[in-house]
Amino acid sequence: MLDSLQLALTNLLAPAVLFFLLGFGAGWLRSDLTVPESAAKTLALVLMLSIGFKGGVEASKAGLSQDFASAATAGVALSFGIPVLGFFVLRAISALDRATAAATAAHYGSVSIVTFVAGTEFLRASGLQFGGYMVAVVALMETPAILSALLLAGSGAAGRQGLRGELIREVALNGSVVVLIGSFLIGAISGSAGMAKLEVFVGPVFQGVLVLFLLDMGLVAARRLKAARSLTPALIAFALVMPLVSCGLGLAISLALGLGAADAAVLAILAASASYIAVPAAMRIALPDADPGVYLTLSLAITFPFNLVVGIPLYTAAAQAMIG
Amino acid sequence: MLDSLQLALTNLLAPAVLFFLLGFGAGWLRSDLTVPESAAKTLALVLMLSIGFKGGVEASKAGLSQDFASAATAGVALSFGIPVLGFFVLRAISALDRATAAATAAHYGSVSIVTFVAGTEFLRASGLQFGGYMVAVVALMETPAILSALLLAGSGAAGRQGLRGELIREVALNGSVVVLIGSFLIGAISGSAGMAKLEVFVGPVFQGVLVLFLLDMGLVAARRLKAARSLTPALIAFALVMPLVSCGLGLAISLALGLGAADAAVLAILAASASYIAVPAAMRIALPDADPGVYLTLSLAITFPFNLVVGIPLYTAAAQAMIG
Amino acid sequence: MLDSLQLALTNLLAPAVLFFLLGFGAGWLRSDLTVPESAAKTLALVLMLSIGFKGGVEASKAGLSQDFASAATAGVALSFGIPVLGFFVLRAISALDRATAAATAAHYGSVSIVTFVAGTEFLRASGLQFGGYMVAVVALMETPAILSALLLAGSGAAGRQGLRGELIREVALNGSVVVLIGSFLIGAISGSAGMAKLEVFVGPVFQGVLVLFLLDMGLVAARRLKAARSLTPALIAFALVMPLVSCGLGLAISLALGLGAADAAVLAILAASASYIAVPAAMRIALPDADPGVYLTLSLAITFPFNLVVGIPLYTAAAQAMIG
Amino acid sequence: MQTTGRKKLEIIIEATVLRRVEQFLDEAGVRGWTVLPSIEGHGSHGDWSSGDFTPGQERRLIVAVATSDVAQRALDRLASFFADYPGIVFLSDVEVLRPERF
Amino acid sequence: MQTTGRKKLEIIIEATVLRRVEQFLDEAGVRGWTVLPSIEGHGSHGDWSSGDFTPGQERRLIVAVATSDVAQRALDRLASFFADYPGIVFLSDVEVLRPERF
Amino acid sequence: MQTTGRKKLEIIIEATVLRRVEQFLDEAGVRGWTVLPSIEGHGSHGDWSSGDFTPGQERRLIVAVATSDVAQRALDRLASFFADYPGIVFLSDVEVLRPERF
Ligand SMILES: Nc1ncnc2c1ncn2[C@@H]1O[C@H](COP(=O)(O)O)[C@@H](O)[C@H]1O
Ligand SMILES: Nc1ncnc2c1ncn2[C@@H]1O[C@H](COP(=O)(O)O)[C@@H](O)[C@H]1O
Ligand SMILES: Nc1ncnc2c1ncn2[C@@H]1O[C@H](COP(=O)(O)O)[C@@H](O)[C@H]1O
Ligand code: NA
Ligand code: NA
Ligand code: NA
Repeated sequence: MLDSLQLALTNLLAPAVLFFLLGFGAGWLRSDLTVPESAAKTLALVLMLSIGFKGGVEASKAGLSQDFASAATAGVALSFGIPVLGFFVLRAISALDRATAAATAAHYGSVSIVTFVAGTEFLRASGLQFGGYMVAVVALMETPAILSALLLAGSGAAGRQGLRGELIREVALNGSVVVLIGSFLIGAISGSAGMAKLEVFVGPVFQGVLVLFLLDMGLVAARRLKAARSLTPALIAFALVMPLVSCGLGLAISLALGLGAADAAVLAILAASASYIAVPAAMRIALPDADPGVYLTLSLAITFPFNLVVGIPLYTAAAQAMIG
Repeated sequence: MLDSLQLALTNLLAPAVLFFLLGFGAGWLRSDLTVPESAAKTLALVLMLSIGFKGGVEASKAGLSQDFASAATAGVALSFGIPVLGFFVLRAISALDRATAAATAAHYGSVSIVTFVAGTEFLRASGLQFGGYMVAVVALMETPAILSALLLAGSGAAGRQGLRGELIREVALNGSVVVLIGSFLIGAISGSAGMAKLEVFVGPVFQGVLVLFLLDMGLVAARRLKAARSLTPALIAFALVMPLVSCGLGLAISLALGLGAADAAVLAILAASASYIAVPAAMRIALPDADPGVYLTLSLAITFPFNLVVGIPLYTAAAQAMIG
Repeated sequence: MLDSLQLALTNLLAPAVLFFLLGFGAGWLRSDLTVPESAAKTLALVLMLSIGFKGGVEASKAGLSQDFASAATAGVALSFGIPVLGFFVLRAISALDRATAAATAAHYGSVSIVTFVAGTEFLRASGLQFGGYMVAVVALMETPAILSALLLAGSGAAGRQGLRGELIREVALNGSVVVLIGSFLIGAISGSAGMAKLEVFVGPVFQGVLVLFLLDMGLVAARRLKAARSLTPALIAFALVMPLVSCGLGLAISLALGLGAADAAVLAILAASASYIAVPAAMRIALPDADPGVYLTLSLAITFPFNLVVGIPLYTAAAQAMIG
Repeated sequence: MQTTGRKKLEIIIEATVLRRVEQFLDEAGVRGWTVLPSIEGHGSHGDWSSGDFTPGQERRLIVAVATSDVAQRALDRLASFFADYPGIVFLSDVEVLRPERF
Repeated sequence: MQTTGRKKLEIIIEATVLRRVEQFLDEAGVRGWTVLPSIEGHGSHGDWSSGDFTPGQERRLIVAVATSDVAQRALDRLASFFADYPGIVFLSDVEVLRPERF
Repeated sequence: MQTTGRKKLEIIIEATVLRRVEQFLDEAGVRGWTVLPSIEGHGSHGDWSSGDFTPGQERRLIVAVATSDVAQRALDRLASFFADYPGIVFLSDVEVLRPERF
């Protein structure tokens, strides 16, 4: 327990977390600090390319394993299942319309890549060794939640307006999924020869990219929180409690499928994380009536900071307590 | 021969080539993946700055040599000559108007810097040592082809409209030439003291920049190919066969001037490569009637992928067979 | 003396200075070379983040010291005082209106971060060891000059139009100050554990970012100088002599407060440098009537190149002569 | 210089549905258009900014000059699209050179 | 499709005072607007470019469609603002669908 | 607020010839203009996108408000330029404050 607290403090003092807090503070005080939009998009691309590639190289070293199959099954099940739970909870505790509730629930079923990155940094600092294939699990968990949400909402707009093609592209071919899976495969194919070339880029350079991106996330999260108009106490509670519930589900399924503590911790972190790039983009097409003021604020401005600062060490400690 | 095939396979499995293919696939399937425009321009700048600087440092170590003079002569001759050949071939095999044929031919006389970079990576992987001055040859080969094209087309628009200044700037002072030559000189002046500072940037960081840029080139090439409206079988054949002819000319002249196998391979790769940044920009001013739908599609969407995937190992093998 | 000349030459041959000159030459000859706007902003952010972070880590190692307090006092006094001197000189030697004279003077009281970076690179190359806390002094010197200028000009526009909030944000919370101080604190908090992660980013990658940024500064400075319409010989003389006077003031106060030669050299460089990011932004709000054609041209297109090429070695030599 | 009256359509929509709206313009017979970026906006659904992380929510401004008939046809198609998707459109009079191009 | 007349306000101001001008629009009753970036400009105070290092000097173009009354009210407020701060504004006639939204 | 009628010129041209067109405007007596970026476009010569690697092909939108006479003069000069270079121009009526500035 003392050890966990110690680690939680280490997490809090990591540059990445501190830069997020710097951005959040600057945004909250309405500093004119900004990260140019195209830089933020490029940084996000570099993050995804790097973790995909590193995961692929590691996976190619380890070979395919039963653990990968188990983790993938667990991840897909969580991504499908969490939105269903989230949807009914949201409808019960708030006055959100059907579309907004479904769209919000989809965010919580899908994953946040930066939360994953911060989580894996923390696990490494804690000396926990998870499988390289977990990157592939991240990619697999991005989209099932979107399908769940569409079933829950009974979407019609995209169909009526001939936007099926756009919708499929957003769901199956959205940029982050393509880069993540593509880089994973490239890492797996080019292996250590490829790694020799990209080592510095996906390693130490990546660390700098990460702090810049988190600085920007802090700015955007704070600005969004300040501009939020439709937040109610029930919705705030949802954004703080739902990750805990999802973490619990992630650990339970990990235990059932016999995953190790490190993989289980990653799965719990992924389950608890909420998307703020891929899912919102799909929702603008599939459920244009859903209110982005709700789902983006909850996912980006409440759940993300909570997971980054408090959640990651908590879920890891829980995984070690239950499985380790 | 077996060795060459082996190396060709190694080329195909290099991260840079794989990221190009990833981008190409994503673009072809109409994924919404994009590299922000300003990022792509910055990446291009970094690539040119890095290869210029590295070339300058190497050249300063080696000193001026007869080989540099020979390679420069050969490069300038190729850049002047190839467009003449290309022009008459295009007029014979297609219905392209004079301006479009001349503009297209100019692209094939000039060079592609990314093809050069990919080629030098391949040569290094193959253990072939070429001269640092070849970077200066790249810069020298950029513009003569444009002058040839202007003579062939009998351009008048820029003159009529008082755009001579703009044209001179595009031809002699265009960004890529200035950065390439400038960085080469800076590398030559600051030598190993300068290299001590920039080593990581122009080395391992450059590798990351290269894969990102190639990812974007894949996206743009695929989108351009899909949108192409004026492609005919004859034009496609031109884009695939002209590089082979240019490679042949490059090797012949290298043999005549007594260049070594590695320098000859670089020259062949440069001869075979087609410009897609500097030349199109000059053509928009000099020959505004020429159709960019033709010259950009051929150079960027057909010849560049062909050279990257198949051409580079082929030209290298040919250089070794003829000279090595 | 000979030694100083030697070092001055070394400064001139550093890649950073050479890339500035390359950009300046390209801009002067009206090459179409450009660094995308959003890239330039991102590069500036990375520079500030890196020097802030490095300074913080170094300061955390050294602990708080009397020297920091002295340097901070000297810096704040210079930032407040220099604009007063500058204002009366400008009013005496030129026909500038009150607002433009005050705004221009503010630029000379505040500091240029890139001049600071180039200066510290030069000091390191010269083997002079200054305190990590000097980064905090940079941040402290950014804004007092703005307050002086407001008192001198008797600004009213921002008050009349309800822009007090914007003005406070520009003065106290402007992006560069926030990133600089924030990164300094993060460096101080995360110490060597944080440095282990960001070492490559704030070290060798930073060097590449610096040359790119200086290339862009050269382009912008040359273009601004060419477009300048309101330059008079008296104003040009001001932009060249004022830095020398400020350097003298910086050294005098350093001597009085007992600072070491290296810290005094940094203070002299800061005193001599003129802002071109933070102060102009504040002046657009506080003194909208002041002519940016005057203050930006003097600070960016004359004083900055002068300091970069000639000033830095000169001020360092003076510091060593007076204090060393 | 002789100028002729035409209509300018300006359409503000989310980036996500740009392709679809371009298709409408094409179907309505609009022969050319230019797409401009935008930075932020305010409306009945609150504020948005291009600095947010949601790619699709960014707005694009399409400018298209066309004959009155073609503009009217495009408008008809857009009106029903805007029943499902957010977006605004406005029309104004412009004069052009070489009217046969529009 | 039935269209109704409205006014389009176009305002070119420095990025620095964007928030303030948006506040005027809000106070005048304007219900929506879109902000576009610009790259460079020329005027009585010389040239500016977004490539310069001065963040605040960059211009923004605000496009706002509103009723004639609301536009007039916004104009009044802007006129006095422009006594202190540089900026230009112009007004034109547009036709819109669903006029109740503006 | 009293407004006065002026003309708004909107010119869409390739980035490459921007300087030249600005020179025409200057020669015609236009006293100010603002240049906006654009992202992509469609026309009789196919599609273009700012994501392509060809710097010069990107389009710029120049917005210039001027008196009717000055606008007419600019139009004359542009018409002959557009014989050689691609580009479109359209003119519309706007009302401005402080008419002496335009
Ligand atoms: N009256 C208007 N004038 C200009 N742009 C508008 C207007 N109304 C809405 N918009 C744009 O359309 C977006 C969505 O509008 P809304 O659906 O009303 O929130 C806004 O954020 C603006 O970018
Ligand atoms: N007549 C005009 N038409 C369009 N934009 C203008 C006009 N006059 C000024 N501007 C814009 O407003 C900025 C400042 O104008 P000025 O205060 O006259 O220098 C210029 O740099 C342009 O971006
Ligand atoms: N009617 C139009 N309305 C708006 N922009 C146009 C129009 N026609 C052409 N353009 C723009 O001008 C570019 C070149 O047109 P074109 O020469 O017809 O291919 C197009 O790609 C568009 O960006
Ligand atoms: Na989740
Ligand atoms: Na070639
Ligand atoms: Na100073």
